[in-house]
Amino acid sequence: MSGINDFVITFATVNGSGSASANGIFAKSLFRMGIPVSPKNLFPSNIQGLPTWYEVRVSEAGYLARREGVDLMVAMNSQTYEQDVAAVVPGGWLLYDSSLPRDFGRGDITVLPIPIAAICAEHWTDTRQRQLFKNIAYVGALTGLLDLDPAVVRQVMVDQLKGKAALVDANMKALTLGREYALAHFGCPLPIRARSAAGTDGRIMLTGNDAAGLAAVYAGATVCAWYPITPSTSLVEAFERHARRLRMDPEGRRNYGIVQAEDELAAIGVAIGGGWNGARSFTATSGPGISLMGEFLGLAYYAEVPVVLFNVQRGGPSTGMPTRTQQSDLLACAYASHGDTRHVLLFPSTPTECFTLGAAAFDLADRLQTPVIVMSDLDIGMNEWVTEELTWDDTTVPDRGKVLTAEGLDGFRELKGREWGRYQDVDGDAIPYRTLPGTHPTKGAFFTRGSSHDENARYTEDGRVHARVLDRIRRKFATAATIVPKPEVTIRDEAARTGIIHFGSSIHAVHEALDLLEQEGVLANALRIRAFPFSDEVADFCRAHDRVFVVEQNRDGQMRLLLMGELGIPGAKLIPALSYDGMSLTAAFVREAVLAAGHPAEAGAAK
Amino acid sequence: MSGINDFVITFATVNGSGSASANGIFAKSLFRMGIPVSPKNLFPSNIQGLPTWYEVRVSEAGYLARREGVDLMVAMNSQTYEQDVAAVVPGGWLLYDSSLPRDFGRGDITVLPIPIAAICAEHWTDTRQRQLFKNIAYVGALTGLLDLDPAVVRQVMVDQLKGKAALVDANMKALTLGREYALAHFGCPLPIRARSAAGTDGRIMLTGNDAAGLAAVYAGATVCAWYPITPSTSLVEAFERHARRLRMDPEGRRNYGIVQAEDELAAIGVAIGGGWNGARSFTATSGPGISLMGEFLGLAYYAEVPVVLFNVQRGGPSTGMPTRTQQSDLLACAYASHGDTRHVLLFPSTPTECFTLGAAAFDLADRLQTPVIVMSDLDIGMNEWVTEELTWDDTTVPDRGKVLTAEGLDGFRELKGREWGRYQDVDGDAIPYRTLPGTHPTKGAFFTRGSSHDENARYTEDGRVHARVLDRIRRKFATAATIVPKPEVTIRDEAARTGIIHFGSSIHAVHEALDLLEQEGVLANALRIRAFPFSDEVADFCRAHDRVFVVEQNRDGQMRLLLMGELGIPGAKLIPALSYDGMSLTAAFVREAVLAAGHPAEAGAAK
Amino acid sequence: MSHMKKPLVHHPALRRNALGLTHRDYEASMSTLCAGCGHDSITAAIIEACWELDLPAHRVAKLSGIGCSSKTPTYFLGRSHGFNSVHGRMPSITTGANLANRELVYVGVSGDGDTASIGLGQFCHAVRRKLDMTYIVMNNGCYGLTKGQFSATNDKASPSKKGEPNPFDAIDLCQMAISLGAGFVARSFSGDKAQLVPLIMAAIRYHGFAFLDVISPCVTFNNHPTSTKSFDYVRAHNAALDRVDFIEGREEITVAYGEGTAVDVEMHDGSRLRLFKVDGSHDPRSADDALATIRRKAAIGEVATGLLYVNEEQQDLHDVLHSSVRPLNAIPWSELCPGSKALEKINAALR
Amino acid sequence: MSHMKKPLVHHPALRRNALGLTHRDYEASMSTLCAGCGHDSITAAIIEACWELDLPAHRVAKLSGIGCSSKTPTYFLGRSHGFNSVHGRMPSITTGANLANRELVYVGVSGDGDTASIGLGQFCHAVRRKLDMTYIVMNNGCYGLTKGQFSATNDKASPSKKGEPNPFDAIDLCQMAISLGAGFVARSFSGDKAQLVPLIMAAIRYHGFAFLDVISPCVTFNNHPTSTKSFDYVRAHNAALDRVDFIEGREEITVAYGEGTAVDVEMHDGSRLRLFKVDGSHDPRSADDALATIRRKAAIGEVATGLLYVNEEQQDLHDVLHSSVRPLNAIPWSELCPGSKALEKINAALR
Ligand SMILES: Cc1ncc(C[n+]2csc(CCOP(=O)(O)OP(=O)(O)O)c2C)c(N)n1
Ligand SMILES: Cc1ncc(C[n+]2csc(CCOP(=O)(O)OP(=O)(O)O)c2C)c(N)n1
Ligand code: SF4
Ligand code: SF4
Ligand SMILES: [Mg+2]
Ligand SMILES: [Mg+2]
Repeated sequence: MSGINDFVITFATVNGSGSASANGIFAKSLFRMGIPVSPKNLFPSNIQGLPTWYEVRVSEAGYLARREGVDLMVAMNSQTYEQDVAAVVPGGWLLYDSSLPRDFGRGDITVLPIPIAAICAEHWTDTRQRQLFKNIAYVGALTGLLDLDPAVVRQVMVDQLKGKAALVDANMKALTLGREYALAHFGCPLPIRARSAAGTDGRIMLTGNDAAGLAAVYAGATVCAWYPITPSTSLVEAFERHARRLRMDPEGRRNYGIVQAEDELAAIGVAIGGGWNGARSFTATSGPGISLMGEFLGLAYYAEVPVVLFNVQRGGPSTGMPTRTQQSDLLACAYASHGDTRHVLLFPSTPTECFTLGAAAFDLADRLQTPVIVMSDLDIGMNEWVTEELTWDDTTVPDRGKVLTAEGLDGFRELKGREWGRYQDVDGDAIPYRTLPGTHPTKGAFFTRGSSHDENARYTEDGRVHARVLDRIRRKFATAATIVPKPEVTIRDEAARTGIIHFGSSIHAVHEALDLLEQEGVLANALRIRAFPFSDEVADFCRAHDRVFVVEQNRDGQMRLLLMGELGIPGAKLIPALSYDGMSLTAAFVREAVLAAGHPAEAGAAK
Repeated sequence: MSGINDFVITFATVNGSGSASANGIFAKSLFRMGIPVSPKNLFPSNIQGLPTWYEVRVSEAGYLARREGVDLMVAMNSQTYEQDVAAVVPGGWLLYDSSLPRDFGRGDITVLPIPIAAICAEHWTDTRQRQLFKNIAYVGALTGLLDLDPAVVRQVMVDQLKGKAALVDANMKALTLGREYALAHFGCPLPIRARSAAGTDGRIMLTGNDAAGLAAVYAGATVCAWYPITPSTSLVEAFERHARRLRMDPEGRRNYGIVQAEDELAAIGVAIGGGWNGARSFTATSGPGISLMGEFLGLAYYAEVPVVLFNVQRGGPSTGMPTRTQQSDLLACAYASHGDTRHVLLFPSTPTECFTLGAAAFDLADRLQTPVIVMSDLDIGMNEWVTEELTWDDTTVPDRGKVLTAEGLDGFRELKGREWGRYQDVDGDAIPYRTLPGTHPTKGAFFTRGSSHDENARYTEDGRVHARVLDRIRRKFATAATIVPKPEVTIRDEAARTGIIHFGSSIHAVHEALDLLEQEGVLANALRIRAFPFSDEVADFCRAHDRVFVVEQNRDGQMRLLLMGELGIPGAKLIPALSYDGMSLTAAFVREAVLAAGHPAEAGAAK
Repeated sequence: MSHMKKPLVHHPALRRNALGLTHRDYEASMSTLCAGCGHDSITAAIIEACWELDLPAHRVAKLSGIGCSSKTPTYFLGRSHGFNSVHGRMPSITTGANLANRELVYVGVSGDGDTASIGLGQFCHAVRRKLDMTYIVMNNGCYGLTKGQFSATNDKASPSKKGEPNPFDAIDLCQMAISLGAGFVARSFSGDKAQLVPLIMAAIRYHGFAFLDVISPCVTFNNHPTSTKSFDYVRAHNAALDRVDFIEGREEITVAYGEGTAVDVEMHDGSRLRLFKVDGSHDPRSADDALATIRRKAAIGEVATGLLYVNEEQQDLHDVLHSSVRPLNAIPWSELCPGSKALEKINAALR
Repeated sequence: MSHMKKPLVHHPALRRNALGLTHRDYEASMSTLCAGCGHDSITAAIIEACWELDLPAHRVAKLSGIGCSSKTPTYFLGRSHGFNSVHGRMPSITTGANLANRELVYVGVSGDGDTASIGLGQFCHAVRRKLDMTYIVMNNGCYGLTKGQFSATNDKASPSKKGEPNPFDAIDLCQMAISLGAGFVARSFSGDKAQLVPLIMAAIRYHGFAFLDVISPCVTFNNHPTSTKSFDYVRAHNAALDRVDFIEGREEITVAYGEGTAVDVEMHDGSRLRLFKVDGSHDPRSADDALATIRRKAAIGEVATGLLYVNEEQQDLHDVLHSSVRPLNAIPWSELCPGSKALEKINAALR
């Protein structure tokens, strides 16, 4: 399968050694050559000195999912030689620093020894420089081995170094050293190599967290509170970075406020306070933070306060695998908090969708007056993806939902034929009208509380009234199902009896798998869930197929459970396909799952 | 339906006015006369001055569920006259303090005016006494009106006042004043009245919280941490009260430790710390406390630490109705915490079962090395119930599960043919062996963590190893399903196609409803769920019936969702019957639900 | 029965303030607390203070946690928006509300359980953030609403109603607030309205974090004479550092600090809190002094009340964050959304 | 690369203590922290202290929260049970563990983020409960593991690596611990092993809550010279109150307090911490003194280190609760379960 513009290369390094930027240059160069790439960082949960891998799949066909089997291993970490050598496919290549020569004992692969340390020691004296330029040197070697366009690589470097001439020259020197060595000692280029293509037009390279932070800026969020946690930290950092450039007022003051809270309970509390007071507010967290926000999410649900929460999912349970990806917070988020609660969830699948759904989340929260949770994950959030460029329609006006101005309050009776009451269902959509503090000297004041209240926000202990209010909120979620983003349906064959339901970062593996299956003569349709509560299309899709595979990156088949529990779909029809080792999903896994349909192990996995 | 030993009497009073003990005397007297009673306190969420109702259903047939329609209203609270009068059934009676006479404008009921305040003012000068004896006086009147045995009432009083002669006399005086007045002015006894019976042999009167606190004492719990919250507070207070009497060591020191924590996060943390260190540990909470414990529950699940949590459910969501009952924390508890987690739940239905299941919870937690949550509710926990007396088999030894002693560690290799490792599945039941700090100078030490670890508790970032450990824990829950208490199945008719699934405090309403339905010619079978994960009998029962009503005291049909999601049962077959106004369930509600089968409103309620 | 009573507000209900409003206009639902509860007196003092300050009620937001004390916002300022949040989390809700609109007056009410137990972390961090708010703790040394368990502010050895001594040291929220950098820290007593009202007025006018620890006996669970939080005990051991008087506007100060027995503390809007020194030694401008005074009095079983500490030029959270002088919830869309041009630049940089 | 290094323990690995154990026996997995991280030096000091005290490792339980600092229990006492719990919650886990078995030695390790932010409430209440444990905060003024954000102990104005000044006041955990009634409060520096080791030894031997705030530079994110938590800064501004020396056993005390420059502080087991006064003014037995000293030094930009405060006869939680002198996890079943007779009595009372 491997060949020109179609291979996997992995860089095995040590974190804190500065290899990240060199690896980035490599991937960006391929992108600039018009070749779709999907780089993934496999980093440890510490700061310095542990093994790190940077996996790059190159696919002119545009397959961005992870693919197993390394064609070329750049083995720069002696600690992990053993497993790194083992990962190379037969017929593959292994590039290593032969300053300390060694025999890897695999006759079925080609070893490419380069005395990188020695070369750098020769040309640089400063130890830090020696270390850093080692990274650039192996990139240089790759430009030769894989036939990368040196001009492109140079430009990428120039951009990355913001043109600092001296630095660029030093880097180019290192690059050239590596390149020359490769050209001189190996048969360049290798059969797996790059060739300029047109596969990235209209695309950019971006992480989901960067896109989501930007979404908050574009959606007009002004209040943000957070508590640092991997992998959501960079989302708030992105918001701050962009807001600093794009949100300064004439006097150089900030049109936003960010608070690094003391913990997640406070972070969501600040966001809810901001939402209550009429600012678009959000927080972002992962794993444990979700568990800590439960009580407050229940308050916002029941007191009907808009707030947006970005959940960049990581490997659970508990502290789990903070630097690995999963989709395992579905139940924790859909039903967060005690009592009868449910929450609106959005499932972006790409950075571009982190931007569009991220922005949509603020409208939905305001319209529905409830928390909206954007369910991203580490894979989307922290990896750089080749993704459609971001677009914005300047005619967009934010839908702040039913918020009454002073005039609105004065005219309410006139217009609606009845007095305003905070929790009245005036329009039959079960969505009430809210007011903000400070709006009107005599009208519209009310008391927000998490304790039982009537339609006028007055405290009550009359259970029938409480039940009536809960019923309206339940109806509000029926309304939600009609306005949340609809699923994306892919019909390969109107007559196909097999369907695949998936969501979030599984998109690439599933769509590639549809091709693989087609090659096996299996035609399947697919539906990508984009929101909870489910719009009708989801049930229709299940009805329309005899067997529906539910592809998830968790152990317990949480989406399958939601489909059964919320839509009443018989379990027999929903076949779980579950991957939860923290590595992003491969098309091969999906393909096998479908071909091995109903395999007990997997069926068991949903029990 | 009402008549001798079969009626409902309600006391409408004001909290903090001392009526509680008088009302208690009334109920206890009926119990002592051998008549099953089910008193319920409807109290406000404040401390003094708001309306309170004490509802007593008297039923020689032994129906303990709430019944609507008040036969006799003791209206002692002028604030609530209006609704109290309205609550009386046509042909019923209303007793009130006629010191301030008033016309209630209902020709269809009999008003029984007694100038209680005046009478007390006549005989007592101290205002507090006047207030207190008013309560005893109306009880006195009832002894006449309902033909209660004065000797029995006197004895109840003596017991309650611990025989303090002076007090008893004063109370007897008030009692007699009320009784005489009634006998003199009304046609006593009324058609609804008491008659000595044999309906309470082998029964006691007890609250579920008292029973659960006692269970913790009998199960050998030594570490308890809690944070006050209605309605779970009295559970811990009961544990402390009983432990103080039953758990003193020779030197007068306590064989237990209770910490009033600073919040629920700390409370569950202390309990987990105690469980980790080999003490049977527990905490108790309600509503918001459950939400706050999520992160720690996930840790205990994944690090496999035994701990018991009593959840005395109240009306949600959020602060909700702290003094009303619901069964609405099922999803919050079954799937507490982010990531793939699930927890063992037990569902007691009576105080006696709070004792048996409460004690069983500690064995299960130790055997399964995981949190066990006892799902009680305000109705069971805080109301006094006529319930089977408590029994204990003195041959009982606690099953501490797989805990290795120093000898056990030394002999492990010998015995099991392999080295010990904290998370190894040695016996094929997916339950590993644990060790306690301080056990052995050189063997058995390990590092407990919520981050990903291998079978020897070593930190790992290898996702396959993490997945392997998660798979074992999943299998452990399959084991759990085989050792948790089995459901209680009631077969009215082998051939019946209608089944009713219920749990917890719904037991009384459901069993009474089975009788009511039988009278209508509808034969239905019932299954009472006692634990989650579900044992096979639950799926069998669903299979064996065409339509299964799922009776729950929550809005969203949470148990129905678990049945669909965990067992894959088609939604169409499971008909929700949902009551969530915070009032305990009535047989009439269940009867109507079944007769109105599939009524859209209710079906809707599960969406 | 308390439901017959309204919070006791001693005044001819007819008097009108500059806005033409009477005290009634600053009241709200009837209290459902126990008759005689200290909290009701504090409610009355808040009403009095707001009336005196001529506050437009709709420009005030009142927030609280959970507890009898946290219920009181239902009993004052019926024309203000209120937020009865969750237990111990009022500080974070108020932080968000304040970020969204810096122009409103924020009055937060909490209890000793709400603040010193479950909410201790949020309290401490709200202090650190110099949130511009008035934070009032109605301190009764117990958990009233859950029937009287000891709270973390109950003094060591001070017994429960049943006579059991409290085995743990008390947390002094004032000492904590001062060492964490609160700008305005005062302690008072629900029974001393003459001291309490001007302190509340000054706290509301203070720009920054103003903390008021008000001892407020729980008549139902913690008012037995042996309790150090009982009316009798506090009356007997109340060591007022000064008589206080709140002065609106900027008129000439007659007595300057040092000269005599009066200290004038200036609020950011020019109004002043005038302190007539009772205990001359203590300078409320010095945190070290304040801490020393509190500890010295406590050591002899006395409760120092009055203005304990003030930092006359504290920055608030918005100053620190350099956020817009306009309310963030009112910035026009055109200034919030950068639009497609900016986005095109961003795309370009990502190619 | 740090993975090549072990925690630096300066000693001939062969020396054996009374138990015949070498330092190696008190070590554990190799550190995965950054080369040069202050935390590794504290790890080494803990190993040294436990070795010196001849502690049987299996009688020690080591607990922590989450953070680089909280990882260190993986690097010491490999023969002890450890519990790396969740972020900020080590105090509650330790409370439960201690309740279950009062006979073990409990060493809790935390970070400044773990303790002063998310864990502040649990820390304060563990202090109040006088938990018998040694609580060590490895204080680097930042969140190391999440890449260097300011923590609540970072000094105001002390800048980030990028040069942004910290706008918020720092929380001084030592002041807090003292005013909350901690029994043993010391501050030290990861770079001053001579001071740190005896303090840890004394803390472990102390009966009650012993708190150690150890400044421990984060070489990766907060060690720039302008940072007040950097090696350079701390070395330059470290105001050691006394040279400390830990003395086992009960041998005759030569110098008594007052007489001269040495103070002996006695631990419950008779061992002593001998303080050779550098700054004569400060009496560690007085909380008021301790607070004043800390604040006085801080005011002039110095960091007071050494034993700041000690209460020589503190009760611990078990004393307060009157719990059995035996470990609660080892009480025989016969004493735990009252049996059927007692139950029959209970039934009788409920009829
Ligand atoms: C998370 C949570 N835990 C516990 C409770 C129960 N609860 C309600 S009020 C209260 C304590 C109130 O004490 P305090 O703040 O001192 O107020 P007071 O009633 O004394 O005025 C508690 C524990 C709750 N509502 N929420
Ligand atoms: C509930 C929760 N929130 C956030 C995190 C992410 N997190 C891990 S360590 C850490 C801060 C650690 O700082 P500190 O305690 O000072 O330790 P250091 O790394 O500086 O030694 C945070 C926020 C987490 N693990 N859990
Ligand atoms: S219980 Fe105490 S605090 Fe609560 S209202 Fe009554 S007196 Fe006030
Ligand atoms: S990041 Fe800082 S605290 Fe963490 S290991 Fe590295 S130096 Fe130490
Ligand atoms: Mg209180
Ligand atoms: Mg730190």
